Amino acid sequence: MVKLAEYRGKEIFRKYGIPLPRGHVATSANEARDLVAQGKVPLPCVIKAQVLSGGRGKGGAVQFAETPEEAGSRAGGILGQEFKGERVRQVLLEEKLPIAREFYVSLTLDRSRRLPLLMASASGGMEIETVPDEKILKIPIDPMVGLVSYQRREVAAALGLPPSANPSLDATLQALWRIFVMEDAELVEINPLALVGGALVALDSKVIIEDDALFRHPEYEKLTGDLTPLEAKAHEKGIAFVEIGGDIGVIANGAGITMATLDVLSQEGGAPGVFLDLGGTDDPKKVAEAFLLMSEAHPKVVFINIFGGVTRCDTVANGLVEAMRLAPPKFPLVARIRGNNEKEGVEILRKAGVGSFTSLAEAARQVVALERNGRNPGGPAPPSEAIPAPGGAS
Amino acid sequence: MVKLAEYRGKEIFRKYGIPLPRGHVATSANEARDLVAQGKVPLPCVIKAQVLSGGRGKGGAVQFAETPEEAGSRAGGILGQEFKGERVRQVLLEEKLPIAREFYVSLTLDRSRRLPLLMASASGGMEIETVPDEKILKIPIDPMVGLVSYQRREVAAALGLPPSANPSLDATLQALWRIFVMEDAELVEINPLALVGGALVALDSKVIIEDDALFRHPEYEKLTGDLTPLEAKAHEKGIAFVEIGGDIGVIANGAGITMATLDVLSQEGGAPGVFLDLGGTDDPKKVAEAFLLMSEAHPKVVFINIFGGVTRCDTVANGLVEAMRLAPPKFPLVARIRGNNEKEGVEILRKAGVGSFTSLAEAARQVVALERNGRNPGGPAPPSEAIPAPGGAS
Amino acid sequence: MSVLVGPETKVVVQGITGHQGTIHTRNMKSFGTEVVAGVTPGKGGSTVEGVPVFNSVQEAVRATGANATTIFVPAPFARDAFIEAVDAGIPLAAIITEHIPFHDMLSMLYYGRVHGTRIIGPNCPGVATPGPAKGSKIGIIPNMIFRPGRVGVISRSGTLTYEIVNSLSEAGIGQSTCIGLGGDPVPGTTFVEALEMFHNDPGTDAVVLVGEIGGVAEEEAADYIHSRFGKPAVAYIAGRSAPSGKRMGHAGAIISRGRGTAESKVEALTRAGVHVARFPYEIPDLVRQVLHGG
Amino acid sequence: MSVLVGPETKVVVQGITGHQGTIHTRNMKSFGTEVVAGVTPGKGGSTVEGVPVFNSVQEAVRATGANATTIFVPAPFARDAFIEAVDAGIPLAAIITEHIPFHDMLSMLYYGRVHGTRIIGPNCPGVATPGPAKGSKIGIIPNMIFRPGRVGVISRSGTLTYEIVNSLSEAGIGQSTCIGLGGDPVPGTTFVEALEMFHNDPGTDAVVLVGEIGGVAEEEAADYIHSRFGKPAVAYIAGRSAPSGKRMGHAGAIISRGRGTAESKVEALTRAGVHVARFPYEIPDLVRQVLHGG
Repeated sequence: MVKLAEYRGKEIFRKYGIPLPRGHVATSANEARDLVAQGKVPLPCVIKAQVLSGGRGKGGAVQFAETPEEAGSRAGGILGQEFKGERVRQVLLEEKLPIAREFYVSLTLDRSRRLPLLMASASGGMEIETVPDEKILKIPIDPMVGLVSYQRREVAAALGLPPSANPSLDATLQALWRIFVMEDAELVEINPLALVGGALVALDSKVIIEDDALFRHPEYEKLTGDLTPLEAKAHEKGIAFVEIGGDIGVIANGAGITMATLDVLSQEGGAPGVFLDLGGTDDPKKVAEAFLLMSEAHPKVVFINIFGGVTRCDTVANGLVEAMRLAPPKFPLVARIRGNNEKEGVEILRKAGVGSFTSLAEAARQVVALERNGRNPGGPAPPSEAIPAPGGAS
Repeated sequence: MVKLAEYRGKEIFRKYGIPLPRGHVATSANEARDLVAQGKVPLPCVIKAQVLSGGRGKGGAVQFAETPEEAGSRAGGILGQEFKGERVRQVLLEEKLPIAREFYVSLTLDRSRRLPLLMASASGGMEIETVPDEKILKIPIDPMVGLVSYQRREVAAALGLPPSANPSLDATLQALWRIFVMEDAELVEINPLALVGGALVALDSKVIIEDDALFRHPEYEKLTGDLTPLEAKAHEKGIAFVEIGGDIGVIANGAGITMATLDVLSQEGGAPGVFLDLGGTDDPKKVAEAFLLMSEAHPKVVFINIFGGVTRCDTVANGLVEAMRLAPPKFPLVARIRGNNEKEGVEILRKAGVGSFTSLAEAARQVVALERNGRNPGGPAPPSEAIPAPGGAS
Repeated sequence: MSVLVGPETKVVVQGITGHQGTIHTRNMKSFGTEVVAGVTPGKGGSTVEGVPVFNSVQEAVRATGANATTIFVPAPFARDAFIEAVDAGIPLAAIITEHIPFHDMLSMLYYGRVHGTRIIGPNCPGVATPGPAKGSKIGIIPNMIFRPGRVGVISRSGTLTYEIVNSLSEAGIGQSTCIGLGGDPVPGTTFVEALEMFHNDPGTDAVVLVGEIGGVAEEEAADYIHSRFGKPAVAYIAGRSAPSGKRMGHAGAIISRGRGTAESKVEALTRAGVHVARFPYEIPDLVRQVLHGG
Repeated sequence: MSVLVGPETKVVVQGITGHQGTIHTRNMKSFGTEVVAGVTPGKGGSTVEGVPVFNSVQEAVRATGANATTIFVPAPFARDAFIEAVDAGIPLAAIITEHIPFHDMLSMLYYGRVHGTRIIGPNCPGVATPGPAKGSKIGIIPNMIFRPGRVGVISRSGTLTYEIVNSLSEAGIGQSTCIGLGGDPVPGTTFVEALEMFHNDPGTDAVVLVGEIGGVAEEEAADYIHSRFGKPAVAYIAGRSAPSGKRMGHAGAIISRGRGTAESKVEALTRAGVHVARFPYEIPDLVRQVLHGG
């Protein structure tokens, strides 16, 4: 998902006509001071760290200034700092407006109804997750027709807006809808949407663009900020990789089978730590790459649980054998390779000294036993010896 | 309907990304010469009168030039001339391109299917009305979904386009669709759409915006060019008025009743000449205005045929009486006022010395008889005497 | 019996506080129509002609069980008003408003189809079912022209329909239901759809079609009548002597490229076995003939 | 008996000349499926795996009478490929393609509904009905896992479904039809819709639901089962021990705000009388129990 920083979201807001406070981005204290001194940002002003995490207000990432010098020093105090692990490279300076009230509005996808959902609340300025459900107006929107006037009137009523602000609300909601559709957004949120002198102004922006639609929007780049270094490396190679801290590495194919493997290992008392989802690959090289990535996570034991549908077992087996040849693994390996070309795959692994289980429960028990061995000071046994021949399949 | 001149349609084309020849508009010979001399319009160039009527090529309204001087003199020769009754105030100068082939594409409304209709033909460059139906590809388009790729491929096949031109065609058709929707067009036509060096270029434009959607498009003004002076005057006052040349003036309400009146009068041997459709007015002033407009057309006899539904007969009667007071008519008047508040309306007319028929056929016969009298050298009889008491109503 | 509206119809009037909305609320009520609610945003809580006014159609439907709407709101807001009615679950909408952009109508047509709401109009006089005791009407067709009976009327025209219905009534021929389709380029209901309703209505013995030049709706009606319509039909086409290419008041009445001419319509209908009147006042006699073989 | 696909199903493959299209055409054919046509624009006239290739779906339908499609075309072109299939009159589409923008899916869903074309997927393995003689399949579910029988399978997962169907077959429990819904945020067919099909299928005695964390589709399925479903059901929910907030491969597997958790799904299903397996390999026994009271 592509989550845009506040100022980038506001650039989109401006393009679609949503009223904003006057403001500019600065990347240095001097620049911040000059912007204010030159009158490009009116005083008093707000200085906001341009980071993607929420809770900036409490975290000191939002400051105020009354003079150009103060704006410069406050900006300097924020820039370069880390906020929830993210380095602050830009600040947004904006005029501080006399706010009468703060509202919440957003558009997102309602998966249950399979329709866009407009949400609005008179309780603006706080995380919407903390607002009680009955204080949030939710209106499903027909994607082919968009927002219509009675829905906008419902929002006005829910917000308790003065009638003078209605044209402003109508324009804002229509812009929100156009952004949602035209920019392929997963979420467009204005929180707070402030009432300032009878009209509405967007004080913050939250815009998330859908990954799958990026082919239509080359101007947005995919976000990898939340990932661990290894996850980011996997991400670059197009491999789904998740680290959660545990001993067992799991290589599976598909989200469902990955989760089911995790469920079984946990039930058997294991501590899965790394998941690597091969998806529907047909490419032995990709399997080898995945295996080498897994090695870098230093698991105590690795469980390969593959059911071949699109993926062929022999492809996976060839990739594994190739990877083991390039970098002999320092951990024991348990395999369960079933499905498409199962016989061929099992045979390839067998020739490379790796046995394959048929039963998931048995395989999982073996993995957990090896994990416990791995915790012993004796260190991991070599794979060819550590892996017993699988029990008889039915 | 708002029919845009070629250069205005092309401004829209440019905005939506349809490739055009390089060109500029000029309003004088000097300006035309300078545009070419300064290289803003490459040579050789085409000079086209910006008038709304078709058939410019045959009519001398399209010329060519090889030098700036020639461009200036050709432009000067066209500017200020009349073309099919329309004064030429602008010419469009455009580079003359090496055209390989000429196609036709358009989007319009298919009233029968109640869907937008994409039309395309390999026989470009001539009026589409003259192209045989089997040489025109017609594709109905879902208005909620728009053009999709297989439809664009069908067009490419029908035009026999080289594959290299496909991206150009796709972009052009998508732009055509966006113009149709975003600009509320009744018609968007490119004829000819020329193949020039493997890509498509729009050599002409025809864009008609729907009158009823003008509230969304204040940039377009309503066209009154085709109207007679009286029609234009009526148009300004919001009265539908049609002059076709004949003796009888008809004031009716609604298109259907107007046409039916015409049908009956023609059948009885009359020559209706002016129609004035009051529509659903409730305003006696508008009725009076309409009547005065009718007087200006100098009919030999006027037939007022009203069936009051939304319109009330007493409103119409009051308006008529007021108009007759302001400007006593120089023609006999036959009335048939029925429906809503009929009794009151008939009574008001009766008091003003105008009788009212119940039967349409009888009224029409009386109108035609008076038309024939009016042709006699004796001149029109005064209305109060000319109009007999109506026959008994059923 | 009747189609579309009847004693069970409970009408909401959108735009009730406007001039036309108020007048026609009164007229609908005096026709016998159950006008149960009006809607004008911001005017909720007031009453018009004794009818309670609500801020939204949904409120009106919840409070009154309205199951049909008559839309009088101005053209720029008509699309949204219709969608509001659909979202409130109303299955039938007569849209009186004229000058609605056809692009708006295309999306209204889609929305009505997906959600099962039938549109009559726009730019139409609506639908009326006269009753021996009380009638039911959505729209603006004048009350006094009707007589209850067994002839269905379908028309693209407004005032001409009144004229014709009136002449039927004066000739003693009553009507089951009269449907005014409106003359816009994209009508919510076509001749064919209206004919299907009368085909299925045991209370209708014959149908009168009032068409006009322009478009091909009458030709399509002829095809339907020929292949599937099981009742006698009489038609009148206005504009036989209309000047070619001149607009006669609305877009439906323009002839282009030889299609949609009076000749082609008359010929298609005649071939389908429809009795086509040359003049509106011939209609009562023709109806009498098809009903009684007279 | 079965749902969605069977011996009468004639399949067209959109994107047949691509790598996956070719492989799975072969697989579908060897399952017994009547793959009658392929479509790749510009490749018309060739054959793939003995199947004639056409330039458009309409040509393919006209030539072969195809009544189902399997769509392998890349995400940016999938929406248009689907609309082409709908316009060609195809009533059933399995969309295998992953990474289709949900905004595209919203309009595809509309288009399918208006024109009566059911979507399975996107990002799904498709639908398979094993047969004693020959089976029928649209999509990519592996052939060798099936055994004909009377248990319906509905799943949001891909490979896990194969695993589970395989375990059913190994335990001697055959399947009527297996439907892979796909894990995308906007699926063309939901659990509830698939359950309705099995509810009406005389060839299905019980149903296995394979769900996963995220979304509320399983909770809605529970409501439906509780109120209307007339057959025994067994379920498995993957992700009980998944780390909160971490994506497990696709958008369907993210937990947000305490809704869509494994707990809420298991609880809802259990309350609806569904037997919920803790692990996939418990499913065959549970199915045996609900079928035979064992």
